[in-house]
Amino acid sequence: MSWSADEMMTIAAARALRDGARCFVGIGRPSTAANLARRTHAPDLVLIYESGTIGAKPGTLPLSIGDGVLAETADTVVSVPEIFNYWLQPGRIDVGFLGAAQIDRYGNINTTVIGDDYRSPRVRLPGAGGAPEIAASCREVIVVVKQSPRAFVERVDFVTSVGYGSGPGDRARLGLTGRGPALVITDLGIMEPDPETAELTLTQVHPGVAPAQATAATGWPLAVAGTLSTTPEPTAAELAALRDLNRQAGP
Amino acid sequence: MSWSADEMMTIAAARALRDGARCFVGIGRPSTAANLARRTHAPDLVLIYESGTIGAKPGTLPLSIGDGVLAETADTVVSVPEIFNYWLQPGRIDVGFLGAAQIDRYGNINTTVIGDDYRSPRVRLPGAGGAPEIAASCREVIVVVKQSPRAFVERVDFVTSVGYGSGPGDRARLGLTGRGPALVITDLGIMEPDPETAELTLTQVHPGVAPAQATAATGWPLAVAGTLSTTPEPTAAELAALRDLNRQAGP
Amino acid sequence: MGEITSLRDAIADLAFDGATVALEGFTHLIPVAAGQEIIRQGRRDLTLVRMTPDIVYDQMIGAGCARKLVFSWAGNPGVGSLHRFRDAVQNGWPVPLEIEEHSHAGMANRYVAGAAGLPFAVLRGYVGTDLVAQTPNIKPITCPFTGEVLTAVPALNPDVGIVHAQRADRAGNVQMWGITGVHKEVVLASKRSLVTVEEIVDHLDPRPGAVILPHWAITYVAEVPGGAHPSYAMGYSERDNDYYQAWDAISRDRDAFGDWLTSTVMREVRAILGDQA
Amino acid sequence: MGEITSLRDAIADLAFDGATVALEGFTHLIPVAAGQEIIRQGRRDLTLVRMTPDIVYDQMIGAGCARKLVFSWAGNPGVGSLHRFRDAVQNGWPVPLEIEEHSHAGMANRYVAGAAGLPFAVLRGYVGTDLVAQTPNIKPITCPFTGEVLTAVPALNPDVGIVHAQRADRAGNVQMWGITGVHKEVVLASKRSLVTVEEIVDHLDPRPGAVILPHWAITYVAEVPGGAHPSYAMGYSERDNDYYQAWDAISRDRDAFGDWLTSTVMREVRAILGDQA
Repeated sequence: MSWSADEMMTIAAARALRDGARCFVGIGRPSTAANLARRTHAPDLVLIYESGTIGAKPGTLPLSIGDGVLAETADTVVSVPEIFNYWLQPGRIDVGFLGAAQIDRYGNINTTVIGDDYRSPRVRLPGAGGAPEIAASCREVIVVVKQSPRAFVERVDFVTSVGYGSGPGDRARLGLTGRGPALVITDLGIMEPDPETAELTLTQVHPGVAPAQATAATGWPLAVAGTLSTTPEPTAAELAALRDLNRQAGP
Repeated sequence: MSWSADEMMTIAAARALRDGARCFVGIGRPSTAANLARRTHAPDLVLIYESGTIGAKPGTLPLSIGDGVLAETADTVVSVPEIFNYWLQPGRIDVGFLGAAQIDRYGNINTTVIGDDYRSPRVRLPGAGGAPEIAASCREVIVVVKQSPRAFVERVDFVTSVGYGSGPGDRARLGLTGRGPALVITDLGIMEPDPETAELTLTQVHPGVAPAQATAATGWPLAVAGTLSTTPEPTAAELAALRDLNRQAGP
Repeated sequence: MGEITSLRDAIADLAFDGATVALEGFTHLIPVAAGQEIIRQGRRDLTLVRMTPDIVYDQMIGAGCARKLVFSWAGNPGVGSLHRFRDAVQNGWPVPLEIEEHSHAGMANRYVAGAAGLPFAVLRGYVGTDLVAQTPNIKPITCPFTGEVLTAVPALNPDVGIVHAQRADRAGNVQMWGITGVHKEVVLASKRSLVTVEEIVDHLDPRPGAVILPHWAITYVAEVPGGAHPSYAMGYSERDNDYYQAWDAISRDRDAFGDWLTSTVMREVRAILGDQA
Repeated sequence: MGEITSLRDAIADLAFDGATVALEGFTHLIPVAAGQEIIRQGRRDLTLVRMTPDIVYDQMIGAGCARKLVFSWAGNPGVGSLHRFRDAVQNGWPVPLEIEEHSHAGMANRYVAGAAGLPFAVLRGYVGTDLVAQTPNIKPITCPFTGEVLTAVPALNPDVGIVHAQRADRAGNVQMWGITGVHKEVVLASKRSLVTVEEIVDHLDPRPGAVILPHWAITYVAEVPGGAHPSYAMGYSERDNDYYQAWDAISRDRDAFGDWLTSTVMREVRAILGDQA
């Protein structure tokens, strides 16, 4: 069975979620990956959306974070203030699952503006949403984003959500309770923060991807781990489940 | 039809509630009076209990602020934090209906300790409950308490809930948003704060009560209004409704 | 208090030029019809407040109603950008749009403080982000017990708060269920409020997950079936995902948007005026 | 996480001498059986936290479990005083009882802060009262936007939080309805928690007004039918008003209380030990 780089990325992201974990899910690819995980190895994954649905078990892929199917299948639906204050903020969520328009060497995320001038941006993006507090308070964060030099930049134009700030110790200094980005999963491979420098480092490539492809698609001199592993190929079951999910969601 | 001083007090308190008002009800006599009002002239009185029941319409008199009949008949039941934060605190409640162990010349209320030494009290009372914030935030407060020199004192031993503090201007200085005690209804008559001095002043006596009885039952030199009115006698309907309520509630 | 009236009369009484107006609804129960009525009545210089400005705010911004936007996520969910919003921010068209930007947690807590009668809320949020430098409405606050420094945001108390809900009874008590977002908070935080509902019924039978707003906490209730479209009202309608997709093309182009405005939102005015003639 | 176990095992694992323990329930769903199990297990030096200490705390205080009480209203609702509480405060019997006293609004907000992972909460409260002088846990705080001075109280994060509820499913998800007070807050604010339930069922069918706590937010669930008696569990039992009345006489007298303790709460120990022999 053949597969696309996009499929590999989503499957790798799904695999990163252990069964039973509480996962705060952003819409788009993170939601697809989390729902894929629920349909494959992690049936007891707890999906939490910022709309207030806790333990949603959607039969079809939601198109928004507030689709009816999330409320109908949730263990409980709480208010938006409650989901942030009682559930996210105190560190009850294991994994925050985020996308990004830009991400930098230290895992900081930008979803606000492209360009140097906030007041007169080159591109105005949607903004923060729940991401700053997801990045701050989840026990760990997984970022899923397609790799390109435009997206992977030396320094983000705007820090919407803090990764490791400007390096080791910054999260503690800022009082951020969660560990920060543990994995950055792309269509080419997986990066992890170096335990010493906190710098995102290529630790895994997807099947058929050369490390040089990943470094070429990164806007800073990407460090590559000494022992670089290769992502196991998607299984037939994973691909079938993913394609089934996407088919239901329509074009 | 004859009636007791106790019945007159409760009926006078019930009459003080205008139909449609939102009333934050303490248990005991305030609750009896509020329920009586609902059954007589104020069918649309909105009863709010600190247990979180909004718009309770109990068929029988509740014995506690958390009786099942309050939840079953309420328009909605909210959490205890919500009842205080979203409903009481912002000034949405018209009338706070309170009892007291001691009340003083300026309408300050004590339900905490009798005696000079908080750490070693002569009598330990139940404490504050919801009263301090009811007294602070309701648009106005009505106090219902049996008159005696032990209860009506020059200065309360402990300020559990603020009336007019030590006189005019104190509420504004403290930043209390509600107007404070508008009426103190006893078994002998009704006191109101003097518009100039904020001192509780006898403005009304119940039928058959001489002003001297009220002054004798007060622990400070009670001011008596120039034009003293007399409470209209309880109607047969009021007495029947009150006795019916009390009969249901048992001995 | 909970007075039942028409959408037109409610908006005419509540919304005024220069008002701070919050239309809320987290994907679900968005009061779109009320927003379009504000466009029809030609309100200007509004400060629009909303956690997730999406199509209805794109329409209001494109129609020139807004002077300022206070928000935390501005996009067409699942589709992409809001083009009228971008055109206003990047090019000042049709009028310049000032923005004040927050996170969801910050906005939600600002409504909580507003509903609770407090001047500010405290949260663990914004720390280390570049949002802090862009608005004076994010400040540090120190815990008086532990000395820990947290973040404060000021209360939101809009002049007008508007939401959509499933049902009201004839007294104006409102019942809503499913994802209710910040519905309760925005109604309670606002000086005056409007709830548009799918239907007005004799009796609100209890439902699992339902939130009730008593009539005396609401200024107006208006029956507007389908008033959340293209958003949805659980139990009454489905989200119109095609509309969200189609909006992308309409809103990309100023002329296409203008045609849409004339042929849909404003046509209803002519129909109404025709009725009166 | 939501592990289903016996009341005895749960208390043995959770409660330890010197712990800060909160049993909550606002008239409704009070975990009385759990409190009596703490008495049976002979825990000492507890800091007991509860908005409305009533019969169950009177029993625990009389049995000598408590070193300190943090509360906002201590009475026998509708009846009168708590005599064991008064005896402890006024006479130090059977052991001295330190008190820290708040208002309901303050206590509720302390749990809210605890549940929200914040070190303090802000409210309009206590101002002008003599409560302020009696505890260092009430302090002024200034709004960084308006300069207004409000009141701060520190978060409550008990070592153990215990509530009673109607039902749980076999995964340990808990469902409760009626007056739920600060149930959610105390479970979320506490380091570890126990929910006693009327019954464990296969499936929690949705109910109007129900609050759900997911199993992963709870440490233990124990099936204890009637575990709220003399309080009640809506849909399962009625409040035993006679018990509240009768408690007045039992608790007035140290010997009568001692007899009651031996003949009821402690007899159950002997029964349990008998079972094991």
